[in-house]
Amino acid sequence: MIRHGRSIGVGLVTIALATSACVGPATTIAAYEGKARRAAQDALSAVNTALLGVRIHERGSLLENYFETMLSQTEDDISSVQNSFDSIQPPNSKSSDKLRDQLDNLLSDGVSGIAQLRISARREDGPALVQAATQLAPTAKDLSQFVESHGG
Amino acid sequence: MSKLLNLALGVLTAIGGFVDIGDLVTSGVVGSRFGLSLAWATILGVVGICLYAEMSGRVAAITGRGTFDLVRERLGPRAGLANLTASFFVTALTFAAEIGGVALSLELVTSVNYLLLVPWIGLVMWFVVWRVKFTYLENTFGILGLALLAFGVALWRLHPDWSNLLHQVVAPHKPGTESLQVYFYYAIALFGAAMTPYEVFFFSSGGVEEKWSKKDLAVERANVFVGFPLGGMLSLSIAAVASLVLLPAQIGVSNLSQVGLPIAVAGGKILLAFSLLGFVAATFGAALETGLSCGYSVAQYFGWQWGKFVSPRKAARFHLVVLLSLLFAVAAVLTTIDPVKLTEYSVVFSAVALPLTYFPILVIANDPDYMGENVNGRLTNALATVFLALVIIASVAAIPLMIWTKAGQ
Amino acid sequence: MRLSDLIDTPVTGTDGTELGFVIDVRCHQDGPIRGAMQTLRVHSLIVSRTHVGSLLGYERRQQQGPWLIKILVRFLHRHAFIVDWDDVEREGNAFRLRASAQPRPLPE
Amino acid sequence: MTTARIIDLQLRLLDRQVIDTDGKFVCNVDDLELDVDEQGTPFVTAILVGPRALGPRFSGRLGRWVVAIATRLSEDRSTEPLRIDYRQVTEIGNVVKLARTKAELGVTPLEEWVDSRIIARIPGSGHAPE
Repeated sequence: MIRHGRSIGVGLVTIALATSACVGPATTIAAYEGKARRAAQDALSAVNTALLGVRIHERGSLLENYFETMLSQTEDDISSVQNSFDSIQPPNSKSSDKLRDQLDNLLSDGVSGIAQLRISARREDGPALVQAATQLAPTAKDLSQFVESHGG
Repeated sequence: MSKLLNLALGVLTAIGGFVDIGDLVTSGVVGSRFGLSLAWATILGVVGICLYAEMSGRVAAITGRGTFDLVRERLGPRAGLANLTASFFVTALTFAAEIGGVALSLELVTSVNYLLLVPWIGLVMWFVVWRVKFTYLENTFGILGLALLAFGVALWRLHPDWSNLLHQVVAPHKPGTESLQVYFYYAIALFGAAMTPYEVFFFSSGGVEEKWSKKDLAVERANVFVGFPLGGMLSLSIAAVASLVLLPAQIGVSNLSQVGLPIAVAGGKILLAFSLLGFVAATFGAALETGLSCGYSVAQYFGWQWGKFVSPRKAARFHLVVLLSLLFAVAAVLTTIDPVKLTEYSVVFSAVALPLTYFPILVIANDPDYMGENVNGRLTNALATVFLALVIIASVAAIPLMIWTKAGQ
Repeated sequence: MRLSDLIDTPVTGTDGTELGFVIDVRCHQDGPIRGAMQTLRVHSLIVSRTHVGSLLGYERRQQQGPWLIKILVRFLHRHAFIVDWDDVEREGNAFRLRASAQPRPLPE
Repeated sequence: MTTARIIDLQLRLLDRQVIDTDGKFVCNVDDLELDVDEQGTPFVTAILVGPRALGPRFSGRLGRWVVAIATRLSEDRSTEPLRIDYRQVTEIGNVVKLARTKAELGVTPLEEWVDSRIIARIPGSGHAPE
């Protein structure tokens, strides 16, 4: 076992990095729905992070730089969730297409909502921040419902 | 008096030095998705690192030789080289993750994009490795890393239902929404985060650097058996605060800023600022440790002069390897790979590489020719054999699980 | 010659049957003084059928060590034996045991 | 029974750390050179050092490749490795101690090359960290 240590190690490492990084095409409707639920969950996590951040920030418990960085890091997260979900080839079924449009709208609302928060935070414009947060809240509810209704 | 101070310093450094980006991220991710139902993996990892570090520290004190020097001797140059290649890859990967961790932490402090900070961090790191004396380096970052006690304070201020927390730990219950394979993937990640090989390379090489001998065994054991468990408790508190604040808010940790949110919730700006000092110091200290460990492992395999107790010119090849590893690590982070994912890969691959160095050290710690009467006791051997099995199982299961769960999706 | 030339040399019995190969060379420090110490003269060869675990030393002595590893390595090296240098003769690229050879099992 | 010390070369000497008279690390025992005395008994005459000693112990391509590169890079262009005569050895234990300093031994050309060409050029490399 020790004698072949090197060749086994190198082979395994390349396989692992290759498969776990890319997002394969969805095969069945159920698999696609699973990926949609997964994407909705990650997006919900990002939106909740932003909303929680605003609440703590309004209470004066969050450092400015920390709050701004958190919003931009979370914005990156939700954007990459949307990009990787959109890149999945949906199976050709009406229900999958409906599912895709429904989720895509929610993801876009989430991305633009968090972006709006990040802009207001950088401008340190309190009222705009609160207003953007209240607009974002329904997206969180819809995403949460989407996750529930798709086996979350 | 100085012996007591030395002891206290050692313990504090072990606590501060225990938590690194791997613990911060993995404990945060796991706490926010699994609550404390995976605490057993961290506890196992802590017991494992105590056992492993104590053995390799004792071997360093008695034989005056570093881990990889002995690994080559016990496995032969061929198997030793395969071992070195795998361990060096994991240590360099962890080095990159730690530098990413420093950058992310400084971004939280300055809100300057982390990628812009990375080259400067590399420069400062090179200066510290090059100019700062080993003991100052270890003590400063170890002590500053204690600022992560903010997680403990935050946990206290959240007034949790302690019996519920304890129940989650003692009677682990996998959340329904998570699959079994993801559950065990993160168990291995936590185990790898707690029982990181580089910590042992650094700990034992440090023992040789500081010329430990038999009389230092007491201090060495105190460092390990008090410092590491307290460090492990810190990891658990990171997971606990995440489970109390993030889990109910349906937030799964995907970036470093989320890991610090519970501290702001519990303790406001001051506690958050204090914890950020800990974030930067712990990751910077860990980056130094992994950087030096890259040099230690290669130099010890070939028998070159290594270590910081001599001038860089006296250990030219060692310092060259550290410099090249630093350039690799900085370049790896600048490829804009998500530092959190990079960290998860580093802890899982740490688990894969663990048996490669754990096994030879276990054998040497039992060799009377080397250790005289300081060989392992019967209890240590029994425990060490159990952990040998555990470490091998984790190592074998790590990569298949990583592929199956697409790294924990 | 180099030590690595001796290691791995096949060892056959008096009748030519394969017994294994040299996994280590035992020396006694009883040669003439050369510099600060007496030289290391080859006294016997340690022969086994596998290299795996041969560097751990379990098959040499009653070594205390994790019981499980000791058992495993002992099993791997159950055919290991030690034979004096004078009891072997070079034959091509192998060592053949002389008729007078008394190989001793390991661990002694 | 002779009271002479018994050393199994592979288990107790090969691949051990070699340190010089100042305690600085010189190299590992990459291989051992043996000669044959009048009675035909081999005895250790030197420690062999460097890639040209270590290379042949790797089977196959890697070994030949290591030796080939090391030979081309070496001053004397020979495939014979550097050696430290047994006379220099003062102690064989957890480590092998020598009577000479690293500079006098001259068995670490790569160290000198890296030192003079790269490390020495970087400021502050001359003295130990304070």
